Amino acid sequence: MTNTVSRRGVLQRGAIAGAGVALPTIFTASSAAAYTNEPTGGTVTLGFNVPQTGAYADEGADELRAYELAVEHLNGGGDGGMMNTFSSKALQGNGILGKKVNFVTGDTQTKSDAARASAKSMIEKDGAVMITGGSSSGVAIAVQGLCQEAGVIFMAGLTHSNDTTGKDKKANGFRHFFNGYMSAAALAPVLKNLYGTDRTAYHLTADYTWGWTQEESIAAATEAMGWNTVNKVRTPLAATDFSSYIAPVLNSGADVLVLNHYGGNMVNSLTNAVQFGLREKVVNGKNFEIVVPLYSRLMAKGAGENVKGIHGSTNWHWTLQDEGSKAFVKSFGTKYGFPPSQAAHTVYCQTMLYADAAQRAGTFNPCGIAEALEGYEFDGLGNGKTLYRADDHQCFKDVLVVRGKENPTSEFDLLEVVEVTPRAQVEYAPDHPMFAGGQLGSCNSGA
Amino acid sequence: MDAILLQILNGLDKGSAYALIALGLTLIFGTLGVVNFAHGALFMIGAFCAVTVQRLLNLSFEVVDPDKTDFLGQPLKVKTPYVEAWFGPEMGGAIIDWAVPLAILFAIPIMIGVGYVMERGLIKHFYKRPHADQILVTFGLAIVLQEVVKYFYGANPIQTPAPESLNGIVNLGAVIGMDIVYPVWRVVYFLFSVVIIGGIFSFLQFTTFGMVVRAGMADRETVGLLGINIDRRFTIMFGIAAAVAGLAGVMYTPINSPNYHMGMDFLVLSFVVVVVGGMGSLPGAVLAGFMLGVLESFASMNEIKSIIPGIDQIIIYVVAIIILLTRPRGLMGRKGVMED
Amino acid sequence: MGILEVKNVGKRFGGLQALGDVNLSVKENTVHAIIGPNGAGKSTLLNCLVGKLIPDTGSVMFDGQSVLGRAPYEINQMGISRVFQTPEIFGDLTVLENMLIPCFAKRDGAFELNVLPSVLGQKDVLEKAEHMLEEMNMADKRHMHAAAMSRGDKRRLEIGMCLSQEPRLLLLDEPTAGMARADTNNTIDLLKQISDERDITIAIIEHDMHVVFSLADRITVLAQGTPLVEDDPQNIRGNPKVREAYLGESA
Amino acid sequence: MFGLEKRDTSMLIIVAVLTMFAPFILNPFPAGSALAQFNAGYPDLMQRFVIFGIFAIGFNILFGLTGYLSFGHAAFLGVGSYSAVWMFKLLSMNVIPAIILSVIVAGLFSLLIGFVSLRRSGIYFSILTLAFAQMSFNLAYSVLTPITNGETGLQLTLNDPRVLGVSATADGSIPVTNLFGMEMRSTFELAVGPWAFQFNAGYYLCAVILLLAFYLSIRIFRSPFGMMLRAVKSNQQRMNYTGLNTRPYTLAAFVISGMYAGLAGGLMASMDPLAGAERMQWTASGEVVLMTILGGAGTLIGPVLGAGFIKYFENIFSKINDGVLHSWFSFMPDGLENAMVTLIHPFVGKGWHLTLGILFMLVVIFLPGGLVEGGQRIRKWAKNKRSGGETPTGKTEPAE
Repeated sequence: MTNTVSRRGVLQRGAIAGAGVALPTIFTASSAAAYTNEPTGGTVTLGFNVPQTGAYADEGADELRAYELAVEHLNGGGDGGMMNTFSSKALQGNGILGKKVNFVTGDTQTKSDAARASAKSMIEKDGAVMITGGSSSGVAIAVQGLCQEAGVIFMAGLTHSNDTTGKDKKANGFRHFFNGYMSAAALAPVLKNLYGTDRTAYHLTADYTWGWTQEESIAAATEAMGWNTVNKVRTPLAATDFSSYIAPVLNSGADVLVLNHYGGNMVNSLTNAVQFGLREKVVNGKNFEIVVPLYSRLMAKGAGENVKGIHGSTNWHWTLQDEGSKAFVKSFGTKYGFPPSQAAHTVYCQTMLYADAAQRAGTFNPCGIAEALEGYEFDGLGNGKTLYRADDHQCFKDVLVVRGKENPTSEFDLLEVVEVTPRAQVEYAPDHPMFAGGQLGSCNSGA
Repeated sequence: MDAILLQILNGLDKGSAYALIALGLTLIFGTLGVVNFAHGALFMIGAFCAVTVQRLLNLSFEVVDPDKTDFLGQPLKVKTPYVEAWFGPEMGGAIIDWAVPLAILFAIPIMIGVGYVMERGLIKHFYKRPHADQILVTFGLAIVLQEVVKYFYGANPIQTPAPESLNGIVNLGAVIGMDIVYPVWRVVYFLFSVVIIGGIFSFLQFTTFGMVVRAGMADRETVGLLGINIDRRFTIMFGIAAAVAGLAGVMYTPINSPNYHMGMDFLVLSFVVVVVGGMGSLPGAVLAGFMLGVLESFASMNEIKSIIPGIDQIIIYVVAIIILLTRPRGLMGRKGVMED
Repeated sequence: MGILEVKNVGKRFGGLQALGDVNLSVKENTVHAIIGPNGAGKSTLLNCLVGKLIPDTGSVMFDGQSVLGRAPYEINQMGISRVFQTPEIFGDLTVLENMLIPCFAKRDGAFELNVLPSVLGQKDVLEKAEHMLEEMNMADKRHMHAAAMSRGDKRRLEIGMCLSQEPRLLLLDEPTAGMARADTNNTIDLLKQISDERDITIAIIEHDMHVVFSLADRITVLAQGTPLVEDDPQNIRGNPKVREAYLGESA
Repeated sequence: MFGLEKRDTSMLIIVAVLTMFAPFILNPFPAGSALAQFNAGYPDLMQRFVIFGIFAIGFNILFGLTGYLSFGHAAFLGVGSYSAVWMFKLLSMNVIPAIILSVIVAGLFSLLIGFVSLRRSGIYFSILTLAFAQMSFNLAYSVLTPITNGETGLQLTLNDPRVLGVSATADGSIPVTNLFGMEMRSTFELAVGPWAFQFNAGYYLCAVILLLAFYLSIRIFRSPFGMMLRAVKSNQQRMNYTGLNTRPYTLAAFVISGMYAGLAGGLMASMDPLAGAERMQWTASGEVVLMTILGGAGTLIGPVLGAGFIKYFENIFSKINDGVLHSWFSFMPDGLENAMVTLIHPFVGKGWHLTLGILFMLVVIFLPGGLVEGGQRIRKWAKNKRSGGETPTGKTEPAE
């Protein structure tokens, strides 16, 4: 008996143990591997755990496309994408550490339980050394915890809650995506310029942890610049018709509505808000405004016309004109025929960053990789100079403030970048109260 | 005061959707004795009829415009819908604008057809099977239907706006000297559901067909003994129930962008509505639909939420429990229907 | 003093006075028939006796104890068993299991959390059930699904189930309704045999005069919710009031 | 043996053999082969098979015997999970107290809900249980976050005040769940040629508990109590007029099955100390209903088969992506290979729901008694074949 879930990958084993061995060879994992799922053959397996069913299935599908593209680039296929613009030149296009990159996929169903089950099967059955993906914070935190226990690296996908690198941060987990605090810090100055300092905000918030952290962040940032928050209303996750939450806004005296919603919730609440004529309303002598702090192009598409002129923030957008973004859009667009979403971008970056860290560390050992990522500063992945902070494994980079475009030229051209808020403005101390309460702990390699 | 009136309106509007779905569900319960877990999927298919009509009207031919470029830097292909090319941009644009109302015409035959095929092809064989089997097979069917829709339309919500002229707001309170602005389309939706509900009731009340069906709901065997082919009428009733759910879906699309799992979202609620209304009672289903809609709206008012936090999350279930414990067969249920 | 004493029982349903002022006394170890035209209130009266309905007025005493306000299962445990118009048996269970259930109810009472022991280990109950099946001439059908039996057999089984509880009062609600003549005669014979061989009181509601006059020691005639007359069968036959109210119209 | 009839004993032995040798049985394909994708013999999935098996066995005691269709049983599983995780956080990482507490809490919770819901029958009962469970889910997801940790799910942290045990291990990790020192995650691996079999401590704990749960369910089925429950399903009226009070019988069945659900929830948390609110959602309640009906309601082994069937599809089919498909058909000419991939693509990976939906329909249409009936038909067919195609005996055996 050993103390770990460590074992060797099934796929890798195939390469070395092809010929029948006459006698059973009994061994324990710890004697065979230095860390969980140490790749011993010519390949290394990554686990892409994304929502394939449920409301976020399209976002998950886009993430999968980006993963496949990243694997292709890592293995030397395609045009290399952002590998060419990446500031680190460690990757050679011959896999990672000379091993060909394989991948397995799974369905998180956007449920913590299912996501953990899927990640576990990747670790236990397929021998994945790294798990990545996801489209919600609940799933990210749940899977991050699992990876910590199992001794593999977790490269978070789309997760925006402060908690992922706040109170629920883990030594084995890394987040490239930005968070609620950063959204607020980036949005506040823009909102101040646009709408002034004498505003009264009304928050509608999805009633679960991500919504709460974003609400807290936005309220704090806007109040700091003089806004008044008249009400913060929690809406049930299962709500589809938000009319009864929008109606009280009409006579609340508020002149700004902040929608702390994502996905289907955001599409519906924004649609309902526009239906009720909030856009045309004048309150306190000012035009009524709606803010959607976390934007995504896929959601904007669902809300259609209603997003026009509405401000929010996003991690990345395909219209960016830096070399990295252009290279990524080109290689994604050529392969799939449409531009990538921010979810696709973040997971592509995460895969590249992981591969690069392994290459630089010279090992797949999670502790080696974590060391290589901690405090690592890089450029050329579409967000400008970016830092993977050692204290909480959060990436710090510029944040985009975007607006729904008035005259879109295509079905993908829905948002326009209003401002690129510089990294310095969205940084915060690791012990900031909104992120306090957790510990990274120490890295676990499963050995 | 106007805040309360506004919430009543919201409640009636939500209630319209509940009532329309529950009405069809009750018709199927009452006439065929079948627990139809695929009824939510019929609502969803209706909504996607609207999406389909919108897509069909937007079918375009492409002309390459060398002056503009797309996101990859290649010449942009400019799309012009055929409808606009045929009828001119003005007329064509108007037709596209009216996609959702037009979809009603499209949805009625489709939904009746879907209902007919479902009943003859599948449900028919489950009349005498236990309710558990009916649940399993209709649930399986619901999954299949929504996965098929997902395969063709994706999982993301798809925006299907109301016609421009019905997209604004209207001040309903002007008559009584109050300021109650309300979205036009929601008023349309409410009126539409009233018409449909009224239509179904008068159909059942005043036509011989309806009388036979009502008699069949009360006592199937006796009606069968009279030599009336009740099964065929029930098949038609199934088609009508499907059409009602489908139309509810078509008209709902401008309120909330449809997605493939919207049927499942409504399924549980509409079951609660039907049962609270009382099994086998059409007026009960309608009454419960509107009642739960209004109560749900009230529960989401800040004044109420500040007294009982989270009440809006559970109000429907609390009300369902209270009603079922005080009135054993829901609001207007008949004895012995689905009680064993 | 009879084993069953019904005093001044009245029951209204909305505007309908189903039972007016019913007084009835059933003597121990007799067969007492309650007859009357349709709508006379026979079934309402029966339901008041077994706890399905609670009368608005009056009292129902069984062996000196009031049954009012008690649930049907409690009244059954007091010693009143009921046979229904259409046989109520456990259709999904085997004949033997049907017989076992009342035997368990007799032994263990209204509820017993008998989770671990096997049914087959309960020798006393098994023996009793088997014995009862033999008595009912159904031993050969013991592994049959009860629902698959003929109506006559179902009726027999139901009566057997009731008897296995050793009730002191057996209530029968038109036990031969809808039966063929041969089955009816068999049932009459069975009931006669039961009444002769056992220490049991039988109250029977019946439409069929042939059955009533073959069995009853005493007859109460009910009309419009009130007892018209209570007497011996031969006197009932000759009673002009009864003739007018009941027999007259059917004769 | 064990106070069981011969038939039941042999079934128990079969189940015991199957569970004990599951690491072999579920791993029939050599690693690296194209079909290795279908191997299910890894700890997490094997644990899920038996845990959901326990859940379904318990549900079947209520639904299969009494016919009362609860649409809220997931709530008890969820409550069990939460109790277990709290036990890990506050008391000790040993799974025994956690499992005991989860069974007790689920039992009390089901007593409360059962007491209220069983005042009604039929669909009214179903909707009452559904309403209670949905309330629990909605509240757990939002308002009750301090107890349940909402969306993320309740999990262990490095500063849990564990009374018996440490908050964090020496190397700064969260301690792992164990049974008197034997870690639930410890896995012993046996490599035989190209095969790799995994023997996981947690799985074997679950398997032993499954056997106990299964044994107890046989005893319940064969007991007077079980017979009474079947009588409730058959004819409540006759029950009442036979001097039997149906309420305590149904309530006892409800509580027993609630405790089974709590046991499953506690085990789930013991294998993986996280309790997510989705465990209580109506879809989770619906899942156990489907498992039971699919396997064969009212039969002993059916629910376990149904649970395995659904979990297999969820975990195996959802992982088949186009890359895997291409590797299967790579021996074909390119055009044919692509055609095959295109053909199968909608049914696997993100389309696994579709396959499951179709199979639900096929099973219920062609095998009204569920998977168990399928097994019986095969057995009958094999028997006929062996006996040289003689006419089958007319006697139908009760489905077991």
